[in-house]
Amino acid sequence: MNELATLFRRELALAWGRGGGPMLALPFYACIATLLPFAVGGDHAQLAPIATGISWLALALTSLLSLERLFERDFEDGALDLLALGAPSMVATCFIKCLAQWLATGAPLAIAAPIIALGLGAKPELWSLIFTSALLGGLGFAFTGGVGAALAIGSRRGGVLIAVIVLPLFVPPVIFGATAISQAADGLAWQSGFALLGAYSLASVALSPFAMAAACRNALS
Amino acid sequence: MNELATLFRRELALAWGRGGGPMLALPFYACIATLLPFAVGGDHAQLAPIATGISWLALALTSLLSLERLFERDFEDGALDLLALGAPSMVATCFIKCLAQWLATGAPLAIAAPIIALGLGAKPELWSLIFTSALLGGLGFAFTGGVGAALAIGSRRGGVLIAVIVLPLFVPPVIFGATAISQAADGLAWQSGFALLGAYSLASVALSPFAMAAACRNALS
Amino acid sequence: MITGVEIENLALTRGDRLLFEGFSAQVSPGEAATLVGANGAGKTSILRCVAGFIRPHAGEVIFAGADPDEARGQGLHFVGHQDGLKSTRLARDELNFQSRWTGGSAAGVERAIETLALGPLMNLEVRKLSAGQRRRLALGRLIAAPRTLWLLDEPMAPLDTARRAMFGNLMAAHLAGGGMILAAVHDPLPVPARTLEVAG
Amino acid sequence: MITGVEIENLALTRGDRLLFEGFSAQVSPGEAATLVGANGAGKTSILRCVAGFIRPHAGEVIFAGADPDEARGQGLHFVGHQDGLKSTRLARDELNFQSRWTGGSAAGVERAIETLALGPLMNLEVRKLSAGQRRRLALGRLIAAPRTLWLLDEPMAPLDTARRAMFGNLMAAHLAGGGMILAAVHDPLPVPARTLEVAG
Amino acid sequence: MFLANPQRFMSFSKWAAPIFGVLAVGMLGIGFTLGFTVPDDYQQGQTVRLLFLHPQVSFVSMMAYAAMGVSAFFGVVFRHLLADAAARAAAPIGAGFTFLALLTGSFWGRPMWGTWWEWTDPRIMSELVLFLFFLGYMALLSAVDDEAKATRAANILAMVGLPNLAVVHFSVYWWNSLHQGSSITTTIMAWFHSLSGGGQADKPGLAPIYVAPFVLSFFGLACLFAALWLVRIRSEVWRRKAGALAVQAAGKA
Ligand code: HEM
Ligand SMILES: Nc1ncnc2c1ncn2[C@@H]1O[C@H](COP(=O)(O)OP(=O)(O)OP(=O)(O)O)[C@@H](O)[C@H]1O
Ligand SMILES: Nc1ncnc2c1ncn2[C@@H]1O[C@H](COP(=O)(O)OP(=O)(O)OP(=O)(O)O)[C@@H](O)[C@H]1O
Ligand SMILES: [Mg+2]
Ligand SMILES: [Mg+2]
Repeated sequence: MNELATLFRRELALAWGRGGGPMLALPFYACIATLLPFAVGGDHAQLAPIATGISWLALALTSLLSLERLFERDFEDGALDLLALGAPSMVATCFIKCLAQWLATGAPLAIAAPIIALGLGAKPELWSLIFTSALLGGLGFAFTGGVGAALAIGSRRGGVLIAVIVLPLFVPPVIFGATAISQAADGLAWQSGFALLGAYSLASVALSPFAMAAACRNALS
Repeated sequence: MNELATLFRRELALAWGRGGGPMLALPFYACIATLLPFAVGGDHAQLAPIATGISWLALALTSLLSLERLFERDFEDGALDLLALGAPSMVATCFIKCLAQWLATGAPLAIAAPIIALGLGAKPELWSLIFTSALLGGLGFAFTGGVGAALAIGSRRGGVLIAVIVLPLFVPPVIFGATAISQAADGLAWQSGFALLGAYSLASVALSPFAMAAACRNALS
Repeated sequence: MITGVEIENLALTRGDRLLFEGFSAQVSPGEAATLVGANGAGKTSILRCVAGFIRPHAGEVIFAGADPDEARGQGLHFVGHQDGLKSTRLARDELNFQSRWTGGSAAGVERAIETLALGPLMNLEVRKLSAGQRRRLALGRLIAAPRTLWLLDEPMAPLDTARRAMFGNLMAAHLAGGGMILAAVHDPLPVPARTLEVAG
Repeated sequence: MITGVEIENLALTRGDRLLFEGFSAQVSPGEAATLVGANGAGKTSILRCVAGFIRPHAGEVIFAGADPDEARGQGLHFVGHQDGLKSTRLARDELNFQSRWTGGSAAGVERAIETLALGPLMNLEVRKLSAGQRRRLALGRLIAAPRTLWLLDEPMAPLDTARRAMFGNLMAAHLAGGGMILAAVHDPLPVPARTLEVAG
Repeated sequence: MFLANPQRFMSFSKWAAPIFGVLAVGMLGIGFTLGFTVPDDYQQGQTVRLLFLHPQVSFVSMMAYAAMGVSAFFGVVFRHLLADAAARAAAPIGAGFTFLALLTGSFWGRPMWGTWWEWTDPRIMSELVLFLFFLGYMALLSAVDDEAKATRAANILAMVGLPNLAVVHFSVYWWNSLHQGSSITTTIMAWFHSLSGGGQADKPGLAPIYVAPFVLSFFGLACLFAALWLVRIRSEVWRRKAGALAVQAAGKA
């Protein structure tokens, strides 16, 4: 337990260190959300209905980007060897890494999500739903994303390969979350979409550490 | 000259090698373009008018992702030391690297761009304009993106930092390209947007190698 | 607690190629053994196999006094070429993490700083350390977190003469306390050690 | 063509800290010099300064017979800890690239393969090479692309005994042909060399 | 350059910074008081007050970027430490002014154009790009861990962004834009003209009672920027000195 707490602190420090973590993820998130209207042409009537969808997609993409270094770095500099030789099991280690990743980038992004959605023209009363689903979705993104990151270890193609592995895994939470929010925006029942999102995220928290641990051990051999 | 040709071949091989290059960039591009309708709700009436804009944004984001390893890898494994000790100047070296990057990922993406735009519901007769502007825009993305990649060397924050640096540089080509295409879609004159895109890309080809070379030398010191 | 390592009739393959077969060796408490052999013979591979990263093609590695998982999670240190240090963190933070992760205490970390004379490096970022300084930092966890079996891959190469002598003393002390050392080397260790030929 | 290196009164700083000052040295054709000193003294930094990566804080590095840019672009080889090899590419491709980039010909590459006995490695991916095999591959460009000044950072540490002798012969041949060597080492080189103390 | 010498700069800025500060407070005080007491415009109503804030803040944001970019240029080309410090110092202040420009602009846009924000307007866009450059500069500065390297890298980025300044300024002429084309400089020229006895400003653009607060708040904000900038350069210089001393001491220990 003591070891896992040490690891957790270190992972947080690595993510936040030197102006990183949210300090970079947030502007990136803001930038994606900003570029989109340029590309689309910025007609407000067109933009408002898709605002939450876009902020949601931007969230997924940003999670993806920050994920890249979750395992690859540790593999390259030998830290993964060290992690494999600690008392805690590899499964616990992977779990902690993803949890720290979520806390360091997912949570700040969740705070930003409602702000950005409002900026793109979403309805103000949706903010709490946008926030909670971003928080919950971020958990799912961090853990399923971690699987991609672990599988891509040693591939030397990082970002893009992870993206390709992970995007199919991101499809369900993106749909569930977007549905919940758009249902709520239309005054319909959002609970089922939200429940599905929660179920997906929790299931990924429970299952993906095993996949990650196996992928890491495979990369080391 | 001979040296630069060798470098060019090597960069292409590195980009294509191990199932990389377009083989990964293309699916990623396709995935972004696919996820968006889910996020937005998939209503075709909403989607069609913004289709080209989205395919254009996806192109910018994909260029961004593939950029990440352009210099960072070479810095970490010492290849940048070696590149600095060749007979060609660092400016020429950086130029060749970006050119290879464009050929390996920008060009295939340009081929995919019209297909994806059509898939999202753009007008078929636009394909040649979408293709040429993606090709030209990709050139600008590769070179301005290279500046971001070179400046971020040694930062240990890779992707996200590059994105933050590069996004202001990507805003003009995204706007010019999107304007040209949407003007054409509305039957208006697209030439001025397209000309601006071309001017921007060519200017970045001419100027950014100097910034990259300075950034690389700075990283080595 | 590991009370002995026995490598029995080991055969290793890397990427479909058989490196060697029938390699047997034994390390008992208080003993050091060095793996020597040509480049590419398989010294590093043997160390990684003992550490549990590579599965033997044939034969096995048996730890006396501990089951393999326990031995690997609590009984051995592996210091390879890659030292697992994060270049952007402070040397102090990295030493702390590596030591605690492998079971060391705060007192152990202090002891490591003292014994390896790491004090002046502690407030530097890792990437600013020279090759020998990095290695010295990586060796820190051997002292901070007492584990019985040390697996070392060319541990002394980047150290200067004074530091080699210093590390020699540390190895001698480890052996005197019943520890075991298995090291891959090209130059002999400064402690008495059995030589194991790896013929690749 | 470099016909001599003169380091005059050099002072280097790393991250606001003065490493040393007043370091002077000279290497003439046919001569080898080794930089020795404690870990962190600044040996690697001196090599990187001669190679043009680090700007001197004071003093200068003068190449006889070539202006600095020409010397660095065509007259010297630098082989550091980082070998610049791409782990996913074939050894053959990397040797080819490194050699041609530094001015070597196809015949030169063949010569390097022969002299360093690299033949059996050529069709392996670089990441599959052992530490010594990698180093041997990195040293290949010294042979393939003839340049006058060799800057070597602990070149022999990962090599086995036989390969050390082999590389010793190569260095002797390079010196005999009027070449120059400046190397940072902890163990003496197998060729006669002037020793330069770096007191950090 | 007189100020290129750090010692001379320090002794100069010791006096100059407070003087600029006092000037800023004075001119802004008078300018804003005048601005608040002028009668409402018959078209714009209350929002005319933004006339004394938005154009000035926007122009100073560009000045700040120019200051950063030019300092960066001297830092990169001549490796001048003071120029490095000046560039670093300008960034957060400039980002602040740019943010204010965007903010006041969109507050003004609501009543004037009927929208907070217009994606296709070139000046708004290029001003946003200016803001992104400031952010990128600061992100780069904090993400690369060697300070000297970080500064140099960020300075290269600042130079890359310089052409954007021209776009901000001339965008209203190059593209058709919602945004006002009349320039701060013409107003100021007209004002000087009127001071030197010309009486009526010959341009019909700005009603005469608006001119004085318009110009005063501009110079006030410019002095405010100068004062903040000098103070921050001074603290950068001190910080560097302290850091160098600490490292030197650690090296000896
Ligand atoms: C978010 C929206 C806006 C942005 C980003 C913005 C940006 C700028 C910038 C950068 C300048 C300085 C240009 C220069 O001196 O070269 C400026 C000046 C000015 N702006 Fe805005 N502006 C915005 C909205 C508005 C609105 C709504 C109005 C009023 C209708 C307005 C009126 C002016 C005027 C009168 C000037 C001074 C004229 C000049 O120097 O060109 N702006 N603005
Ligand atoms: N991942 C891998 N896939 C295939 N072959 C590999 C792999 N890793 C190592 N090898 C091969 O296995 C052999 C043994 O490598 P190893 O690193 O164990 O050698 P070593 O004895 O430590 O050599 P050195 O003295 O050079 O360090 C080498 O010939 C190498 O080419
Ligand atoms: N980027 C940097 N920033 C600050 N200090 C640095 C940096 N790089 C190296 N140093 C410091 O400079 C000193 C000299 O480093 P250098 O690598 O030249 O030593 P060395 O003589 O090669 O040592 P070794 O024998 O361990 O290889 C070290 O004390 C190191 O901490
Ligand atoms: Mg080995
Ligand atoms: Mg060294």
